[in-house]
Amino acid sequence: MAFIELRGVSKQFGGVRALRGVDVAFEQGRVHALLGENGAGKSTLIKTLAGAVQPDSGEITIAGQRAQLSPRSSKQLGIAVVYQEPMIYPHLSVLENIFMGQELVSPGGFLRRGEMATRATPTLTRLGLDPSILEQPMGALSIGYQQLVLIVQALIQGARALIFDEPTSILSKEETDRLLGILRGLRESGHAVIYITHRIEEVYQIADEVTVLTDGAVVGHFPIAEIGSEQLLALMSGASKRDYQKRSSQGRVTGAPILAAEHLCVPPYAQDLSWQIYAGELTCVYGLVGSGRSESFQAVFGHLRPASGRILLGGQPVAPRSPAHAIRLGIGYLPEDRKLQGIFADKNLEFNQTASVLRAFLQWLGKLDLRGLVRATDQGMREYGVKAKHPGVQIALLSGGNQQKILFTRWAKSKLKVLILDEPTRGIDVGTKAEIHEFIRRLVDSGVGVVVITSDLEEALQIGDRILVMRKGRIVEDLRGEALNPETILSAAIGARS
Amino acid sequence: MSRLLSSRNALLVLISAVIWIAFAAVQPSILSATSLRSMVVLAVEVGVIALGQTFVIISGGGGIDLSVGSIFALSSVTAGLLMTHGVAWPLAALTALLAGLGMGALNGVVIVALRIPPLMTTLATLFGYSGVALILSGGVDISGFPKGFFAIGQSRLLEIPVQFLLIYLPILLILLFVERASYFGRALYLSGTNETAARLSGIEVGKIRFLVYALSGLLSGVAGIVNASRLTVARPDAGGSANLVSITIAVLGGANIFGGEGSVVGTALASLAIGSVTYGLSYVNANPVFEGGIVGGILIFSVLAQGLLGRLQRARA
Amino acid sequence: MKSERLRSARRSGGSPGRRLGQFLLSREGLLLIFLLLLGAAIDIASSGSLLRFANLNNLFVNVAVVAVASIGMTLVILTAGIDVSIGGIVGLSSAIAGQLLTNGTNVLLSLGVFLAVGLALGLVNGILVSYVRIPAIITTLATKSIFRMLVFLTLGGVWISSIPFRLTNFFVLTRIWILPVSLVLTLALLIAASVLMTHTRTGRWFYAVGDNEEAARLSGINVRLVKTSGYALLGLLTAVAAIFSLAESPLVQNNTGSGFELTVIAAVILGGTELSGGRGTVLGSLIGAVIVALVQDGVILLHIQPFWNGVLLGAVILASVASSGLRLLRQRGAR
Amino acid sequence: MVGPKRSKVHKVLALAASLAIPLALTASAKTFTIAFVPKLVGIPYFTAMDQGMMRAAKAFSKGGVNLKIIYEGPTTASVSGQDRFVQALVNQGVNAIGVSANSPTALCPLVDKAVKKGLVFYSSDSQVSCASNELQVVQASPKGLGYAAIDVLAKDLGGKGEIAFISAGPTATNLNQWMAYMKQRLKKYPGMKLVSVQYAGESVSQATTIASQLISAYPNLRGIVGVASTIVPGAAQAVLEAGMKGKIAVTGFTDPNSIRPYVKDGVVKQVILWNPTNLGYLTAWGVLQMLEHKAFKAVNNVPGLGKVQYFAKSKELLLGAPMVIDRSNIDLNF
Repeated sequence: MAFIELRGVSKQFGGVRALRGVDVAFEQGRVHALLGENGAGKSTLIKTLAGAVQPDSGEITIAGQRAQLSPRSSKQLGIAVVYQEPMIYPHLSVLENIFMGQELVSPGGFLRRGEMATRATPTLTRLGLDPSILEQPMGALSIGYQQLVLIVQALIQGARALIFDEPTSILSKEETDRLLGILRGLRESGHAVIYITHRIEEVYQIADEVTVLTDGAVVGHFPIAEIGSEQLLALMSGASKRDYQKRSSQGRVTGAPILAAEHLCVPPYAQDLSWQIYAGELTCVYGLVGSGRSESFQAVFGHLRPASGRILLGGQPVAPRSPAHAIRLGIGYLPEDRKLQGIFADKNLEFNQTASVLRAFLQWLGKLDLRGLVRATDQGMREYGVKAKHPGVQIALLSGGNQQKILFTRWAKSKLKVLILDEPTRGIDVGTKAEIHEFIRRLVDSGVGVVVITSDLEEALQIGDRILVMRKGRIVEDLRGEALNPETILSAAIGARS
Repeated sequence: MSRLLSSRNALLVLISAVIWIAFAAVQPSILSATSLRSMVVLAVEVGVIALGQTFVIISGGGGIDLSVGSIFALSSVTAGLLMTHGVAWPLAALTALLAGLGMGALNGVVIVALRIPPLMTTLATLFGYSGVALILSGGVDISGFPKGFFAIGQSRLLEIPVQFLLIYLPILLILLFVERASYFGRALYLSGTNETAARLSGIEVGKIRFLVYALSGLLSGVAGIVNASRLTVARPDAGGSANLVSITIAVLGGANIFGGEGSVVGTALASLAIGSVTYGLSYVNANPVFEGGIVGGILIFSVLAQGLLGRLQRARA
Repeated sequence: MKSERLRSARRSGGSPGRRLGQFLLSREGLLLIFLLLLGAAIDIASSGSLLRFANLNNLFVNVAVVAVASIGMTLVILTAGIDVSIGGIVGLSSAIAGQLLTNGTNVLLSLGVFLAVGLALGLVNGILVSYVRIPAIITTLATKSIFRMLVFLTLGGVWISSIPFRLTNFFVLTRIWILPVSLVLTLALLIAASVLMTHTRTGRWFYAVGDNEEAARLSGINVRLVKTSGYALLGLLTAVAAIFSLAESPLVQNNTGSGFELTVIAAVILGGTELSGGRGTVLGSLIGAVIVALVQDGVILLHIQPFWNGVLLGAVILASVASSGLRLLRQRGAR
Repeated sequence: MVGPKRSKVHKVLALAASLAIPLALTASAKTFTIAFVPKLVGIPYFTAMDQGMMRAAKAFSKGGVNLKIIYEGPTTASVSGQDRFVQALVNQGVNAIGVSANSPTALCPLVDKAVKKGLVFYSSDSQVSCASNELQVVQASPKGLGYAAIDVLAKDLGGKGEIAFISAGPTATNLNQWMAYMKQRLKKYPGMKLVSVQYAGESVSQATTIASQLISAYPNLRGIVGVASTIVPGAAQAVLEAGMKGKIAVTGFTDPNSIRPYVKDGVVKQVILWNPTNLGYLTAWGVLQMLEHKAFKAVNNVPGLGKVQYFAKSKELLLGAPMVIDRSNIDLNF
């Protein structure tokens, strides 16, 4: 019998259906991979299991019992989640992090640190960690180690099912290998391991079975031996017949690069980067989370300060001091985290869409052309098909896709030389995604130098004229046209020798 | 759809009306032009400070200015000392304004450049500025100002107190313009709503915040000068409760303590409401000790109401 | 790079000598050094007045008053809160319990009422902040003036003056070695709190809530309860401070306790507790309390105009917060 | 509403009064409302003054006169706060309004306004120094008080030793005035040396702290004068705590309620004050005379109080010589 079983689980956020009647079962002693693109519903599924999100309909059974999950009961039932960005207490020690909420105490409520340490040591050693780590502040550890500490925590707290949310995306090769070894060990000891990833190659390395999610629905469930990687890719992208190799290498450009980096260092994220971006060509930057792709371009945008190297804009060296300065120079950047870095949630569409172009509407004494702003917003909304009644609507009331369109419009209307789009289609529905791809293409054709940063390989292959692959803060591949193929790119990105 | 008459502002007008009616029931004679004038005169000073406080709170990042009362006192002491040393009063007033501006700017620099939380910074300068005011004045009243200076706080134009007509109203209108129609206002709201998004949209959040604290200092200086002119003395201990009252007014007027929300019109109406309560209480000879408690109660109530209004709006949408 | 971080962190510990060195370079250590220098400077400049008995005893009681409340304030600030109403709590608990004391009610009973009032007022703050969810600064600004109003109403224009001398005799004039009972009690409470904060489950919850509230909630910690109990304990300890203060100057006025919050917050911030929560120790706050008391003492001993009190205190707070702000800046790197 | 018409009438009346025509006899039964705004409410001293005024209201509400007292003021001794109460009361239209002023000049514009409106404006306890102020009720001459404090201390110390003054706020006009006379009187006692003047605000605990520190800072300190009612008990407490009872003399201006335990204990031998209840009583009587347009004589016989001097030049009504409070009369309740 499966340890965890979901039947017909659905969840809707605002207008977005994050989960649509999901049926899936997770067994003990198995590694079950959940595969899907960003926004396919994986993280909602995890949150549901962790009790952080309550499903609208459907039922969940744990060990044969129907369960109403809350963060507490989920933990008590033996479910533990290791998030990609570990949830930690940075100022507290590793020992305290491991036992938080489950402390061993003597009758007076006093912590029995010695006993806790003794209790933790075997598990630590099992995962190859030195027990001396226990006294260190959690914040001093690297993320890879923090993840391991959280696995220790889960095991000590008696977890029977461990969910891993894209754990390897920010790990080095060695760390990844070590983690995969640990997962195998967990399987041997009879734990249910749920492994969320969008890396197909890892699925083959570790999983016993795989479930593919697309747009919130399960589109396939297979024992790993019964499915090939191309089929998986096809299922993930929701279209089975896309042929990346045939992509026309249109937009080949000649002439001087519009934006270039020379030996750019942005410690600790990126080292010695050199690249050129051409107008009229869509450059995708592909890399895993933590490869330094976002940070290196944030340096170009003046949000981070490079330690050394040069940035050339239209052949002239520039040193953006701040985003404001970069925008004045003609560089734009659409950030990756829409909610935290992009939208002004309780403000209306006009505020949101015009935030970066306000200066263009200045009249006298700092006065803004208010009517002009509304008109521009209205026009932008029509041009990019934003589904909302009028510019006075609060942006938080829009779907994620429409919010993203507003943000896209914010930059598309800014009259820039270079626009950097960081994960422009993360977490939005397929239809809007296609629309945004279309808009990006239009922008490229209008002569703007466009960079799309993505961790979605299909997206890169689908829209990129050229793909720069980053790994661990360096450019490892620079491919165009015929050379674009998934295997090369993927192996370059994860550092596999193929 | 005019934002001028939002439901909150209408509520504030209603509250003020109810307050006056209630007081009139106790003491009918309160309904007179003289009373209204007195109330306005008394409300103007803290009202001006509250306008600055509102912008500070809107700017976000834990924005709060506890030092307004001390800036108020030090500015008036500055003006007073200059005048008693023979400086012409317009020059003295101007210098005092610059002093207020400078003190606010110092707050701004510390908050923006050294990244010390506003609460801590302005707590420290609250001590600091009032200490300097005490040192400069030797702790005593400064008085004996030239006659012309008293025009600021004591004269009337068209039967309307000058400090309302020629100081408060113009400031209110300018700030209303800034808030609704200027680049600065737009950038202010954006900075307060989502600091990172604003920065990434090319808004210089640091500059905006710096200016907001400088403005708060300037307006506290204005209030200090009006006060010195009205009372004919400059005192180092003036403005003691200005921080509490100005924050109460701003929050009551709709400023969200987490930034991004608030309006000068709301603040002006809230000044009216608070001014009515305090004036009315003294007029009907109520036990004066209720005043502080009532202001505190209104503060808690207004935050609760804000949360409720927000929830209602969201529910309606 | 990552393993390097791990290794560098592992380097801590080591021989006792090195540990001492590390302590001296920690915030508490630096503060202690600063404290000693400040004390020495004041003593020398005032030609030995600092260490004279009468002054020392007064200084000790003042330290006790500030330090005992700063224990509670540390708890509150650790959970990323703040309480500016404690001056009102001092006033109201003194006003209510003071009347019992002058009426000849049993002293122990009156002291019990003292503590009960403090606890109740702290609870009010805690509930408003964590359950009703009004931001701490707003809540306590409001309750500060409400408590003060209640002080006026309780006293009704009369001061409470005939506080039994037994209070002074016990808390101020009775000494254990050279320390007045109030300070001994404070130190005992401080040690207890320190043990509680570092060695018990409940103590670590305060750190956890301030360090990562979301994670704490997910760990099954009752975040609201932890926060509320912080304010409640602060209320209780503020009442203790009020008792010491009443023993030192046995008169209750309408303005009793006003401004106390600023002194205590200054002490806690000086002691290295961060306003953003999750970091700080009660030991640090004790040192902060001593520094604050010393600054105030020094102003008088050195015959500086008392107006400088505020300026100096403001400057000390700013310098101290600036130093931790700069440290944060360095940690964050170039940004 | 109290309009200009009535103020004209009032002026006529005032003129008539100055011509010593007893017009008041023709007035019918009349209610006089007298408002008093103290420096701050909630302290025993002003509460006692209020009680004195109430006592006078009771005593003089007869023969067609009904006297009503309004007592309200700010909760801290702030100028703006006081200004607000005076303004509201003037608008409200009381018959007479007076203050114990937080600043000698700040209220002048309001005094003018009140007098123009036909109200009687007076000050009591702490004076308003504007030309239009119509009556100053003085508790004791600053000179008398200042001299008395030093004389009491000199007697205690045998005329020699280091002494210190602790005052409340450095902004308090009357306290500063008393201190000036205290310093003047010190010249008579060359053996006594003033070593420090400190300010402790309105708080007893601050006074204790400051006195303790003074005691440490000046090992030869023999005497402390507390210049405000909160300071003396604070200083006494400090002396007690320092174990210097009998070695350091404490005196100053304070009321029996505040200092009682210390006088009974012997830390404090004598303090100086006047009777604030009587001051309130006299204030109400004086204002009533003005409202009834009765002129003051140089020496007036106040029913229930005795002989009281009036100085026409300074418009001052003087309560009398300072009162020395010691063990014999410490049980007075104010």
